[in-house]
Amino acid sequence: MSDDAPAPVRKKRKVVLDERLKAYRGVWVYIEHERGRVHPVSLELLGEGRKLADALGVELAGVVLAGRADDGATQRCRLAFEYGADLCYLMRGDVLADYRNQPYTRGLTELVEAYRPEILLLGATTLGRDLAGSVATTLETGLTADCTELAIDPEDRGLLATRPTFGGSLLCTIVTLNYRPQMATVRPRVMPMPARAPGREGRIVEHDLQMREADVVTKVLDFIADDARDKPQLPFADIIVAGGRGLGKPENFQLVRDLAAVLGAEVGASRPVVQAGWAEPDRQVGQSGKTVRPKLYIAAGISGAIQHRVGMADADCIVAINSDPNAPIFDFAHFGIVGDATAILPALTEAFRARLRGAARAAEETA
Amino acid sequence: MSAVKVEEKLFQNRYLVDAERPHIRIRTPSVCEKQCETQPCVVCCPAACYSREGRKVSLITDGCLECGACRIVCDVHRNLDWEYPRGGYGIQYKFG
Amino acid sequence: MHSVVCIKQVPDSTHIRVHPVTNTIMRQGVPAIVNPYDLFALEEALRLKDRFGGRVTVVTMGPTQAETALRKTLSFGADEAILITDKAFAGADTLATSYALASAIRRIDQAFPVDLVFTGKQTIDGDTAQVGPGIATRLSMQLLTYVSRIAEIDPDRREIVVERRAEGGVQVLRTRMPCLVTMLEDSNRMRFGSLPDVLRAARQTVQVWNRTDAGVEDVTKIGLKGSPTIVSRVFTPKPRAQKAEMIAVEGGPAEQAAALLERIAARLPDRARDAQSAEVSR
Amino acid sequence: MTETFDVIVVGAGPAGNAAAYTLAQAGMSVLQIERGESAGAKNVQGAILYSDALERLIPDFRDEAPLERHIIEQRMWVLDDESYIGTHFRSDEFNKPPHNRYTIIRAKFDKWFAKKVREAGALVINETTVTELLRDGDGKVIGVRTDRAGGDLHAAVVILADGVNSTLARKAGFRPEIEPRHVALAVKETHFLPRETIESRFNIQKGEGVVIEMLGKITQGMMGTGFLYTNKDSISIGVGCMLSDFMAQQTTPYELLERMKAHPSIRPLIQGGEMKEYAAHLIPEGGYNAIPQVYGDGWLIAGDSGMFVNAVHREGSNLAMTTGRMAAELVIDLHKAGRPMTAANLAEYRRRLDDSFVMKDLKKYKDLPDIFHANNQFLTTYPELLNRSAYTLLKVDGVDKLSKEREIFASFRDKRSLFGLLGDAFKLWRAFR
Repeated sequence: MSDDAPAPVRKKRKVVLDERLKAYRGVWVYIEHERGRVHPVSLELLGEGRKLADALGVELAGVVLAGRADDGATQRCRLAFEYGADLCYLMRGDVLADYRNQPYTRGLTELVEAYRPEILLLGATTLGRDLAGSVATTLETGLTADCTELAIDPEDRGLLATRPTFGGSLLCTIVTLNYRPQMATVRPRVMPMPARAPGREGRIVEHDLQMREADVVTKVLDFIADDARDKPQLPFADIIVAGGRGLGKPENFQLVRDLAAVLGAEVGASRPVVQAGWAEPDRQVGQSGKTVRPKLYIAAGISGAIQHRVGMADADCIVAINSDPNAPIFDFAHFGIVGDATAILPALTEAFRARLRGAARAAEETA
Repeated sequence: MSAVKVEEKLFQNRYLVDAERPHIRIRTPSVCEKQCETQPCVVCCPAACYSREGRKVSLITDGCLECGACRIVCDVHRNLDWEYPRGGYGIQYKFG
Repeated sequence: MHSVVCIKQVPDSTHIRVHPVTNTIMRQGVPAIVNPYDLFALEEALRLKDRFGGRVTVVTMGPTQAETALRKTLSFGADEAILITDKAFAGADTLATSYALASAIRRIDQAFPVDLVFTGKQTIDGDTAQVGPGIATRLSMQLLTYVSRIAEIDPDRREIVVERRAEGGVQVLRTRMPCLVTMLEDSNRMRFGSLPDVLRAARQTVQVWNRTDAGVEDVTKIGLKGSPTIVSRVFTPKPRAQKAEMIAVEGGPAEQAAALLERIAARLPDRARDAQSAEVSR
Repeated sequence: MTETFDVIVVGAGPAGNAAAYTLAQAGMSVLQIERGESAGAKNVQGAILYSDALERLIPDFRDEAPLERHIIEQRMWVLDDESYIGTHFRSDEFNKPPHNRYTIIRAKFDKWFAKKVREAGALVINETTVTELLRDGDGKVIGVRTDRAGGDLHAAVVILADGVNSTLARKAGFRPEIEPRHVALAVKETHFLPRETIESRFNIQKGEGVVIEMLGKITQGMMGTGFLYTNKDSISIGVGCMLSDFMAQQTTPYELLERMKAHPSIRPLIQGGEMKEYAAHLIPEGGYNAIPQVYGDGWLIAGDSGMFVNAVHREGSNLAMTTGRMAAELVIDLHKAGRPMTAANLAEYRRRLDDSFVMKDLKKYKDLPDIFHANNQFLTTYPELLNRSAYTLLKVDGVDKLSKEREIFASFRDKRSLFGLLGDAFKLWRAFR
């Protein structure tokens, strides 16, 4: 109950592996793609996997699952090489065109059983967590979810997987006992993006999944991309522009929407603004609203009261614009401007618009 | 208005907010603005639920401690509809 | 329609604080609550019962105090609550937990065939999101994670169509029941239970199952023995102490905006990264 | 749906729990309705538990109730801006069991008490707010309506233990709105500190506790008191003043508390603590004269809802338990005798109260609230004078003691006329007599 003990901590004991499990070698990274596009977390994981593989003196492999007609699959393997993989396991199958739990679990499990890696890493995305949980249970091995730090124990070659718990107020390091592979999912944007080595080569090991569509129970009827929906998706947004009472009057909230439109961002709001009816309740960020974790959070006219802070403090980059130099938001923002948000927002909108236009032009020229 | 950040205090508390169902309402806002000279709710509320902008009084009940002071001090105009929150909502004291 | 909802009693982690000076965790007065994500699962199950009739069984594995959480689910309208509790379950990680829960669900299914198993998307104490997939795998059920909406359900054809949150969009999936659904937050709003349900919750007995009652056959698969992972170290994160870098440049808003944009671009070279991964898709 | 019970008890504070417990013990069918997530979730108190009232209900409560520390030392401080003067009374007598007073944490204590009520056989529902009393054509209370859909609840008698705001009796017109001069508004914080720190800071051993009651400039001229209680691993600190006084000035309750915490004599006691909760509550301090009608056709009032608080002796929860128990006992007596729960029969409740210590004590101090009210020098001028005097007397500066005494007396006389001083003493003496 209220005073129960924290997670039991056992003294680190030496893990002695069965002979059978000693045969498990190599570090694998599952290369996640959704509709052909590689998720950045997979590239981050290749960077991290490289370090682990080097520490162990083993190879780093990418794992790509693809439909038979998927032309991009080999390209994905090549991208994995350029980000540090030595080889890629490319599994093709009729049933692997779209992500579905059943065939993907079957595919990845087969690969693991065939090639026996000691470590298997996946991104802690909706796909990665869905897949990892099923694969780990099928293999009956240990899985540490949502890691923020990975390391190798020099004593026993085991994976030390560190993850936040209790809403981030604690960290714990988890080890896998006499089971292999050691599986972990890793949060996106926690590990640094490794440098790309264009032209770096590796070998592709092809594998075929013998599974027919008739064996797959779940069918994909449709995929509705977020761009096509007008519902706010704050928890999943990469960029959020949020406004607070410092904007002065409801009309000025439009300045927040303008900047968001240019950036393709979601619009967020502080509690007082929502209470005052300037923004819809499902845009409220904070204690009684949404918790968000975007790459960029621009807070305009938000003081940063603790209620708001708990909802957005984990953003990768927080920009605060506030006329009060003592506003608490400056204590935890990354960049701050003391000034009138109603003047700075339009200027920022213009600056971003010009820059994005420039970038688009540059892209056209190279194409 | 004051250097004391009551919000930081309230943040320590546990609330189950009944979203979009405030349990206290100002009956006629113009009475606060035009007829109530002292606006004692603004000073007396221990959770700073009442705030003043100019002469206008606005009420946000999220941080309410359900003490009842605002209702009792509104003794001249009786301008509050004051109820307890629905069962299980509102402040939930951890220590009390 | 018989739905089984798996819940967990968790400490309300929003009230766990780290002492700013000693950097130790403070747990005093942290209430034990029903994992908030599980309430979305429970509400969805209750809605199906409202529509199609049937029953909702809630099950949890935990200490005896977890009865409070179960009783609360009864007050929302669940028909039956089962607490699986046994010393042998202690120290379970997600793999061992899913084994115990899957065994219990098989038992429940013997009495009343189960159409759907619901869980929340994850718990707020562990945040693993693994027990749901684990149960589905052990029961050989189709797994539908991060479901934001049950779009259609056909009890006769035993089919269900859901919207599932995926990266960058929503997958619309059709599958066969029985299956396991993990509900996404904000997919519904928990009802305010009726007076008869609240009275019933106060009177009803919560069933308490030990490992035999729960049909656990292989004791090596539960508790500490059945857990491949152990926690080897717990520590508090280093608090972030830095303050914002203030952008103060000569000139007006335009100059400030320009300076800010440079800082953002330097910190977030994401545009480049996105371009790389996008390139592969072409 | 309508369910019928012998008795419905509204509220799970000390009054409601004592009533429901007594009724259930006697085998009556009792429904207790609490609006908090659990009993105690809406309740705030200092908190000191006096053993006697609880002991009468649950003689062996000490073995299982969540008690923090038994009190071995009582301090009374009179503060001015820089200093305090006061008395400390500490005795090893207080260490001899059974202990007489304990600090408690209400959320924990009430939860335990509610468990006892359930074990005694009452049906207890939480998270349900009673919105109104149901009455028949003659105005007799026949049950309650809640904020939950699906039916009403009926009972032969309803015991209103719904707390200081007395919402149900007010709405039913059984009593008028509470006057600001009849309630104090108290705010309180709970600060957590390691057990050992508390014990060394207050010079106490394991299980022992200290209480500090404070008067003086901390309330900035408002009638009120401050308090600091030691719990096991936390300190409760708070201040309360008459609501009418709060209305007449511009300091908010949290500013008042903040200033009190910053007082040089208080700050070191809570230093390094981690504040984990901020609470506010009204305390009925109108005394005897403010007690409303406490019974009627089909209803009784117990606890704060009936304004049963002895402000002078800082007793509330034990009066709540006592009135709750007495209300229940009368209901049991009438039930056994087969007599209906009419106003005429329930009038016996008031008679029994009048004969008990509850009313006798309240009556004794019935004029005190008004005296303090009309004479705020007790809270401002005198504390300052007392402290100044102590300072003058204790300072070693080459002035002889007789001159110092003269200086002290003169300063008292300057601030308030000699006549005023005598008058004050007389008034206070009369009130405490």
